[in-house]
Amino acid sequence: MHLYPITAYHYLVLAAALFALGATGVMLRRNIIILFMSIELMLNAVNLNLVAFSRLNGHVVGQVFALFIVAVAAAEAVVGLGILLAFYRNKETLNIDEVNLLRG
Amino acid sequence: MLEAIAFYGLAALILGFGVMVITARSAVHSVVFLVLNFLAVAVVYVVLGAEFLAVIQVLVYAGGIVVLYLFVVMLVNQKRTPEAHHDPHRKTGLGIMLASAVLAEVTAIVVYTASAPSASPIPVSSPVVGGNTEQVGWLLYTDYLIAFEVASMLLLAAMVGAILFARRMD
Amino acid sequence: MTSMGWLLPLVQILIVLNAVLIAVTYMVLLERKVIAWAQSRLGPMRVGPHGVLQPIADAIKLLLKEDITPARADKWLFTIAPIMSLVPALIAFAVIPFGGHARIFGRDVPLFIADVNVGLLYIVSITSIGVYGIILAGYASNSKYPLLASLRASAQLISYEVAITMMLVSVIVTAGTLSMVAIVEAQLHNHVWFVFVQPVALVVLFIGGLAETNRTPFDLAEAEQELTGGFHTEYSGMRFAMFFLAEYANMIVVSAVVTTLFFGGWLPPFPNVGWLAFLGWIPGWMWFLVKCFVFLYVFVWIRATLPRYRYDQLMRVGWKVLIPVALANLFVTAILKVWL
Amino acid sequence: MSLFDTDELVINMGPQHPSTHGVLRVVLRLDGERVVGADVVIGYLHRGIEKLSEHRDWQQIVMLTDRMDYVSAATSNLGYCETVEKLMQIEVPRRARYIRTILSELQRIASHNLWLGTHAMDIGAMTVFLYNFRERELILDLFEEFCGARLTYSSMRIGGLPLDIPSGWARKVSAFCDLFETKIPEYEDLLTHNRIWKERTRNIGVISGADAIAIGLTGPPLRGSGVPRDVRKDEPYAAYDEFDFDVPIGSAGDIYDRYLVRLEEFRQSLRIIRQAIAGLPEGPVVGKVPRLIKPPAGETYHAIESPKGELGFFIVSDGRSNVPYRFRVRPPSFCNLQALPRLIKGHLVADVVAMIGSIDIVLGEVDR
Repeated sequence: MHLYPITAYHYLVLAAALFALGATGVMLRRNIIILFMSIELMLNAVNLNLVAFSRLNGHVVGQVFALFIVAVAAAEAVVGLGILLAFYRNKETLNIDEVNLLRG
Repeated sequence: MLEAIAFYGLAALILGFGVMVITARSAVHSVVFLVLNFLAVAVVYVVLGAEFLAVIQVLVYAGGIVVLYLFVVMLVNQKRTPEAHHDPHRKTGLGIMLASAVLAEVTAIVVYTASAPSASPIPVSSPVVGGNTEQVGWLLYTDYLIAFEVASMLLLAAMVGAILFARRMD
Repeated sequence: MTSMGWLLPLVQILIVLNAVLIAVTYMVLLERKVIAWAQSRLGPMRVGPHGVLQPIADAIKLLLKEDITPARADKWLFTIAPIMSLVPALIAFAVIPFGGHARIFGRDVPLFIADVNVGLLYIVSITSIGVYGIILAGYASNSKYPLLASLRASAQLISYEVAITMMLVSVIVTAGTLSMVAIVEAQLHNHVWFVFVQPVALVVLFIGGLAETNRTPFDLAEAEQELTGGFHTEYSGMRFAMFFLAEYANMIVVSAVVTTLFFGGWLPPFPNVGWLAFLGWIPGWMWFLVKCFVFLYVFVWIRATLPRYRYDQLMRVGWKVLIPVALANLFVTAILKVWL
Repeated sequence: MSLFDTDELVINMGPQHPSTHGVLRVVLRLDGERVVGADVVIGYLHRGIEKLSEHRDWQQIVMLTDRMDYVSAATSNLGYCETVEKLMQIEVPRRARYIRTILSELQRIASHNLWLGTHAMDIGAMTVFLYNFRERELILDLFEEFCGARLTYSSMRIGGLPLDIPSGWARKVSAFCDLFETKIPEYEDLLTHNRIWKERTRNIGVISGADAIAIGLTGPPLRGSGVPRDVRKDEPYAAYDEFDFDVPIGSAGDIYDRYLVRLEEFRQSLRIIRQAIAGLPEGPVVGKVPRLIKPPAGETYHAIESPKGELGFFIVSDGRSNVPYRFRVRPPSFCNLQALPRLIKGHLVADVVAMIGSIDIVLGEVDR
């Protein structure tokens, strides 16, 4: 593992770091919207991985997978934000710690 | 050499914007950094020879999904900031530890695999044959046709679901 | 040789950027003059003969004006919003072919910055970024009219993007390529401008273009009479100038895209007709500019003629007229493409 | 926008706003873009003209009436002068009455020009604005030649006119009529059959005839709702009883009908002016007026049809002092403005400016 020349592994490390960032965000922030955005960061890291692998193998299947992830991310964002809005209307807050309806 | 500069520059941008996303105080600022982050990732895709995916990334992610986030951030007119309330049961330190453990683990795997003698790293500059868009399109509509249709159904369901959730109950 | 290989795109970018900025400032003069003529008055006459130096005076004025940031505004967003508006408008020019190849100093120089194989998609995706500038400007101003305007503008941009993109797909299906240069070449090989193949697409695309650039009759996000100016109400000086530049640069982008897709880009009219061959003496980039100019003129002409739509009517036109038409057009195009 | 449960947004339209035609302030409560409530706040241009008039002698008040509806000063002058004449029972010479009619019809065209220009501008058609100002300019030139002023004319006196028309003036007015007749189609080409214009104005701001009467609308807004009320026809003043003209009425009572009514009034005004020019009698322009105007004790109300609607003056004289005891104006702009909150409820923000435009107010007259 050298700094130069750049290999696919460098991209994998970058993706891992991005994923860890996203994970940190999910664990540290309490604003649900920022939480969602952290999840988007993680999905992006996965995409980056897939594209790097696609490059590594010289095949575009990885990119096709990434496209599907984009579609799923869109669905996730839409439903997630819908739930968030419904939640916000009821409790007037976006704090994840107050999402405790199931706790009783 | 040029590629190294591009890579490290972009990596710095991506991680920098990523850090800003999760640390920004205002959610709107977070959204802006998220856009910038996605744009930088799109450039990485171009470097990796995935032009089509890069354009889709900008079009769908940056131009679509994040706009949705921005709308929601602006429309939920927050009366009190979410960070004000602190749950005493929350274990922040554990969170950081977990995240760094994930990072360390993944990095270790990658580095180990890369330095293992069996894995001969293929330089990224090896050319991809043919046009990228045609290949992706071909695969999407042949081998992954069912997955493609399932994805479109998923989007439809998500759309209906979101409208149901967000609609006023009256 | 390698050093020259590096130099060329840089020089091209420099030339295009400067040309676009000058074109934008003179676009403002053109608009003022044409509208003035439509309204039986003279327009700017004082700065230079017939006001030809007016854009320079305007630019100096805007540069020297005090740049005010409202006290309760979000300063960082307030600063970045005009930039996020202008940059996409300018980098969209990267894939627009102003001409084919020209021989300059004995070298074969392409008259476009880049010919990427996703050119058209690139333009669509780049323009979809422009909406951030508008939303953020409205939000950052911390003022009600700009907020209302930016919500209007972003809803408008997002809904018209759908129709535009679908129409672009029709053209892509016809041409069989996403590259801007290849689309022009396809028109050369088919011996026909695509305006004759896809007239519906042209109309929808142009209407969508009017909406995307916030022009009359879809200028309700900037409706001075309703919203006191729109999302840039609180802006002044240079930052206002950036929004202004972005709007006019977007107009030029729309004209250039329409020219490229439907009117053969740099090709002279009917290049295959023998007795019209003398038109080929005029260089291609001249043809391109002339065609662009015609569309810019139409933009201004429409502004001088039409009243403004209302917000819900605009949405209705977008969703209930343009998108179904675009879908039907795409459907028919695809069927014809497969069976013919 | 109704997807999201947003709070009501209160915005202040005015007093400094490009399309409130002066300093009107409308406090709008919005749900998204829809207006759920509106309060009209007036008074930013109040100068106390009515009270002021009780401290000016009778001739000086003419100047104050200029400043009520400042885009239609001649009709205000006419309304005031006729009221005092009625109070004093002064006979105005026929030539003066003819010229007064010509002036007030020219004024009506100028006022409608200004209205059409700004109204179209509010809806986004900017060219109509400049076309209208082009023609209004010609009328201002005519007024300037007659009385030397272009906005606040003070063009009438109690008992007649300050001076006779200059030579050649009547011919110029005829020339203007011929020219203006060719210009009306230009406005119509840009608006009447324009799809966007129709969509913006049809079925917007509908008010039924009965409602219009109940609110007290007068002028084109009333006639647009199909009520054929026109003071010029019903209670003729000046020389209107000697001319042929029609009172255009609408049917739907929406913005579009009010537009059509005013457009037809252009033509009817031209008709009246032409008849008046053709039959302009010779003679003096001032009747027998005492040197010191001191109307006998009593009160009177007299109304004329200003371009905006019924402009009435109620004047009480105590017969002793040389100032009015009580001076009260029934301004059409003010009364028509009452319809605004009722009109805009449930419509969109963009319609608000269209409706303010369609009822044609001048804040100088609303606030006085």
